[in-house]
Amino acid sequence: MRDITFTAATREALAERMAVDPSIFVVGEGIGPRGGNFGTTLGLYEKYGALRLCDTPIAERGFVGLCCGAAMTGSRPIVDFMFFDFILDAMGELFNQIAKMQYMSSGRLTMPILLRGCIGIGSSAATHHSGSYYPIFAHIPGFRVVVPSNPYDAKGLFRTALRSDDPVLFLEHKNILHLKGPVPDEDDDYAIPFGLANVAREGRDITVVSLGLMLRKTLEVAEKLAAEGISVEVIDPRTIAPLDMDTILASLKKTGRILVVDETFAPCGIGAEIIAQVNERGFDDLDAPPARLHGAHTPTPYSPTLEAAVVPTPQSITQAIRDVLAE
Amino acid sequence: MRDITFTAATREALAERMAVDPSIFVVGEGIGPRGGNFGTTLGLYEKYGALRLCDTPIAERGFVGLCCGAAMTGSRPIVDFMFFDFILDAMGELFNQIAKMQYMSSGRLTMPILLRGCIGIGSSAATHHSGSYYPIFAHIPGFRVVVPSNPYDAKGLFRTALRSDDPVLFLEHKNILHLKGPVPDEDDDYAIPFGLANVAREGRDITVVSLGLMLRKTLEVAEKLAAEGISVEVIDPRTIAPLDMDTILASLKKTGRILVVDETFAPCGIGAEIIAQVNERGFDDLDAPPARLHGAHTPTPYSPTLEAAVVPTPQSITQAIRDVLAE
Amino acid sequence: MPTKEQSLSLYRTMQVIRQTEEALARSHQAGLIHGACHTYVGEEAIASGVCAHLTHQDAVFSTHRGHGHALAKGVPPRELIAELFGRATGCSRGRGGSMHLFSPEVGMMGTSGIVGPCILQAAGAGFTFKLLNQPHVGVAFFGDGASNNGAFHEGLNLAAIYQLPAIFVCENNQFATEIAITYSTRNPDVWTKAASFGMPGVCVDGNDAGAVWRAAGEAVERARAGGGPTLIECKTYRTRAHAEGMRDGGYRSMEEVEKWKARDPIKLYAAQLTSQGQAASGELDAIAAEVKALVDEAVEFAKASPYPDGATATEHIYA
Amino acid sequence: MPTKEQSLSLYRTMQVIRQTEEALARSHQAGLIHGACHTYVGEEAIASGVCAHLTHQDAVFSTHRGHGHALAKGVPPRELIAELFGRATGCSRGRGGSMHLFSPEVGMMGTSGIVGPCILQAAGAGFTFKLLNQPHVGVAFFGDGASNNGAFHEGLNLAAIYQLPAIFVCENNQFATEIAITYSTRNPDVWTKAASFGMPGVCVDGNDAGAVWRAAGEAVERARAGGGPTLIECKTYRTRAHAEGMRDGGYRSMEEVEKWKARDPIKLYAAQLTSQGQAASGELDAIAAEVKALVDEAVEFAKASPYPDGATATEHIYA
Ligand SMILES: Cc1ncc(C[n+]2csc(CCOP(=O)(O)OP(=O)(O)O)c2C)c(N)n1
Ligand SMILES: Cc1ncc(C[n+]2csc(CCOP(=O)(O)OP(=O)(O)O)c2C)c(N)n1
Ligand SMILES: [Mg+2]
Ligand SMILES: [Mg+2]
Repeated sequence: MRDITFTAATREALAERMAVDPSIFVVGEGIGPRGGNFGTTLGLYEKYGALRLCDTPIAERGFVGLCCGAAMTGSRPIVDFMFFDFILDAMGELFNQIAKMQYMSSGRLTMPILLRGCIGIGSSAATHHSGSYYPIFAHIPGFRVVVPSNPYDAKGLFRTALRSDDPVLFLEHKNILHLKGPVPDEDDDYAIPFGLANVAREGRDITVVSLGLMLRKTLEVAEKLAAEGISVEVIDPRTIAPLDMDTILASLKKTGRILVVDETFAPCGIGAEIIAQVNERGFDDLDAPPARLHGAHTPTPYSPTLEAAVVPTPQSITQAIRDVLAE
Repeated sequence: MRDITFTAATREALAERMAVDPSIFVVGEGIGPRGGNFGTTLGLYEKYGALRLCDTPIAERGFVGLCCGAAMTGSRPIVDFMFFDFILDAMGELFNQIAKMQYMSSGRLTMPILLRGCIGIGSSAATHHSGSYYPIFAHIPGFRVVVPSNPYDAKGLFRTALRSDDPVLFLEHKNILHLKGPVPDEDDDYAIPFGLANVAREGRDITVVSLGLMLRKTLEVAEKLAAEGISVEVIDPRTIAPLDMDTILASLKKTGRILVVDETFAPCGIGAEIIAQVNERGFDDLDAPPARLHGAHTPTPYSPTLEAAVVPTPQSITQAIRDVLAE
Repeated sequence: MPTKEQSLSLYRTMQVIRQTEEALARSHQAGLIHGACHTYVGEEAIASGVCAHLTHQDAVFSTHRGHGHALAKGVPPRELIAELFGRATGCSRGRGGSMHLFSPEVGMMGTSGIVGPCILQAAGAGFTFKLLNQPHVGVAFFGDGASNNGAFHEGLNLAAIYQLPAIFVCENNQFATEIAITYSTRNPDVWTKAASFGMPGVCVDGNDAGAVWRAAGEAVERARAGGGPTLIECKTYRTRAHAEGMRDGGYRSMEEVEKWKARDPIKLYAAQLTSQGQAASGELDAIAAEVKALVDEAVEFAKASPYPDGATATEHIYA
Repeated sequence: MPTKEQSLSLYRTMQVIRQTEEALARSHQAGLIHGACHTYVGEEAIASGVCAHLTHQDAVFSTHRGHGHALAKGVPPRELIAELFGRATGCSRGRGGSMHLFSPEVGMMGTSGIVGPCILQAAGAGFTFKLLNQPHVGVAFFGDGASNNGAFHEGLNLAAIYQLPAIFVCENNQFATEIAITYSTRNPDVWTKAASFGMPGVCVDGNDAGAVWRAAGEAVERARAGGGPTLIECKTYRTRAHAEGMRDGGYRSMEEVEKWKARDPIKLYAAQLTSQGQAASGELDAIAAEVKALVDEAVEFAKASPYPDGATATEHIYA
């Protein structure tokens, strides 16, 4: 075990895989000699050159569509969006092409394409550099959607993504990219399958489900509440498509109460989906109405005072937990 | 009252408004001399000419972005997508520009832009001409989302859309465009506000919420079940952003049971959202778990046998109602 | 210059496309086709002349008007017709219909109901072939209407800067549905736009099978040799309505249609072959007759084929 | 030729931009700017030369490097600086920061953190002006990097076919972050791409304020007269890092940077004015001093301004 950053963890997984799989290439703006705006490809250009670490013009739709054709013909493209917000110009290629190719070819084509980008609100990045959008990709059939919360999971899930024959969205919250955490030594080849939630903290009184940065905030809150004798079980789904409801429902069976905490928008969001499935499969286990706490339903403002007002905070998470317990 | 088609109803509202508001113009492929692939602008080119009935190249992103700039500077653009699927190439302009301009300008700009298109599964239109996507636009802040189920509502809601200073998505299911229904005479200037649901049928035993074509199927089913003495209340939200939960919750209070029937995908969909709000505001009124019936989570196949298998049918709707009643 | 064998094969391909399209048009009127049907009648020389240079390892990406490309690339008429009939024996197993034709086995990587993406995907195939040092090419067929789309700009630029083995074939039939190319751009010479990308652009008579064959041959050769992509504009015309069942009046004159019918690529090529003494008209008639039998059989095959089982509707969404 | 008054005003605008940018750079180092900060240093002649021809009714749309455009269009330095400081007195009330500058009152219709959309929006403004018979123009400022984006292709084509009163100003500073234009396209002469759209394209020295002023004047005049859009490529260079706090090595040589610093647009224009006897150096120094006082005051204003109230964070999403 060593402590390395989230980005270093995915970079290790990428480097290791590029060494054995010559069909992998990365496209993006500044992922070549520069090594990526966030250092996601640092040092790889020197090893693998300009074609496999392929800098692009500002043509997100173009290079996503290019990667679709590349994946259909036997290579394994990785699209590094830098900021995930930039994916929006490529939605047509994603929803109508990439997500549908396996189906329309009735399984005669695979679509091994990995799309990664920095998500999340923070650091006054403002409204064009703060998007997450993962509920949208969970809504559309054909994608695997990964939202890791720590370096260990990031490396294990990235390894799985690099072997997946489905399109994978790998989303990295800007405020955890540089955080360090324990990761096994390089020779340990662990991988984490998609659709397997992690019980990040065991507890008795309430189940809280959250992802990415919010998972970390929730753990802080759980720690504090423990001092008060409130026992919070914290579940990190790690992937929202597929979504491991079995683990969530097992936890609910134990606690009888559930809250979803998520930074993205509430309407037709991940909280709503989990609550709907709880109603379908765990209604009788509910001692209180299932609840959700989301970021405000608004574009993301720049100023620190405004930005702080649109995301769940330790205070609002604590309050939401107390509210569910009070029901 | 006359019986006119859904398309004729919106065309009347458009013609009437274009006559008094010179800042309205329509862009799209074939909406000029041709009068629109679905006849949405039939006869208007002759009246208002090439600039106000403005045929476009195949550049969805381009003309949506153009309309953004036009709306910011004092005109009132209408984008006629023909098939709504074609909107996907313009997502960047929609999510990052059109939806955010009022907010980012702190209310100093308005965004009076109406985006319309044909949605829905049917007639072997296959996967690139069957999309609906409205849950996605309900998820993102900044849009008004209208999904009418009949000519009367279509005209009344289109009139409201033509006066709205917010971006409006007006979605027209391909299988109801040509259906006729009663609409008041042209001199009747009724309008239907956004966010006001319609109780399409009163009932006692269960509340079923559905939209567009599914609303019509649900009404058929309700009629049949009435013969068995099962009394179904059918609610048509008409707009999903804003969503009139008060009417839905009032109905639930009466029936104690609720089912959402929707053609679009379940995960992070409109059913999940309504169920989540029912949990938040109507949990104690529930005599059974709230349920949802959606189209299959799959791209849309072409062959009639496959296509029929991926949408809710009178049979599956009936079964879903029986299941909720059996709880 | 094509050999006699190549010329006859080129002629035969055009016949296969024409006769299959006419069978589809009749089938549409007969109600056997459930969805849309965009025929390629009048443009046969292009798919035939280009695909004559391709192997099954070369990757073709096409658009809503893709029947001709699928057939020229090697999809049997029976699989195409069965697909439009919505049968399990169709090239896309009934999932696609006219606008979603998949046959990866022969390098027909798909047609798209959305205009534009095929340009990007062909560049992507070229990327794979360059990355893996394979001697193959990616080919995109698209219309004049697609040339005004951002995918044209981004796709050609990417192919050019990476010098990918890709061929971009613009079938300029003068209209996008009912919108004239002279309305949708002030520069209707699509081939000249290659200059924006530092890419060779050529223009050929899309109704002259031999001319298309030569231009495509040069482009494919250059691409295989590492010389990068080429834009080929083929000036042509569709002599049927945009789609079966649609009106064909109003936006273009019947005189214009007749003028182009007189330049029918199959008649033109037949005349060339016979006048150059490359083929006797009897040989050509024999080919037409052989193809007729093939297409007739294909229609029967499609009619007799089963519909897919609804229970399979959600298979193959994920690998 | 600009009058003396026009020349001095042009010079002053460049001074306002330069001194404001330098104040912002210092403020960034001092931690007063919460988000990104892309300065316009070295490119001042472009915004100044173009906006000199615009009224508050003309609509400007810009991109991530938009400080200069906002200032040249009439946004007071205090409102720009306060915006980057995240204060309620900023031109976007603290909601936008460096990449989201809105001041509709003066026709600054917004900058965008996303590269590309401004091109389309300027065409849209032109559409409104044509539709409503108003004598105004829409102007888009964007970088060389944006010229490879589909928005460039679709936006210029739309503006051309509708003959909209719009000006497309490409600020070709040779790099998109660290990617050289010579890498991202095989045809780095952006102005030549206007031919694809049948639109006039011109190329000017973006460091020569007088040259920009003349080219923009012609284009604006043509647009107002109903002559349609123009693409103006301004060859220039940013002499600071892509964004404050970023490295500036590796992708370009310091010699190159120094070479361009020697062609500083403000120094160049000062030399022109004095050599042509249009202004005495004393006059220019007086302008610089007046501007310094203005900018100093603006920084103090921004520092003293309140942060917006968090309770207002969800206002104005809908009309
Ligand atoms: C992105 C997109 N927009 C609109 C359409 C609707 N549409 C189908 S075919 C067509 C015209 C295509 O014209 P062109 O590219 O010239 O091909 P042609 O039909 O002439 O062969 C249009 C607009 C579409 N399929 N995709
Ligand atoms: C659609 C999109 N992709 C990527 C980015 C990230 N990005 C910000 S600035 C920039 C470079 C822009 O280069 P250019 O257009 O030449 O403008 P310059 O910075 O040189 O003034 C990039 C890639 C973005 N903002 N938008
Ligand atoms: Mg065409
Ligand atoms: Mg640049």
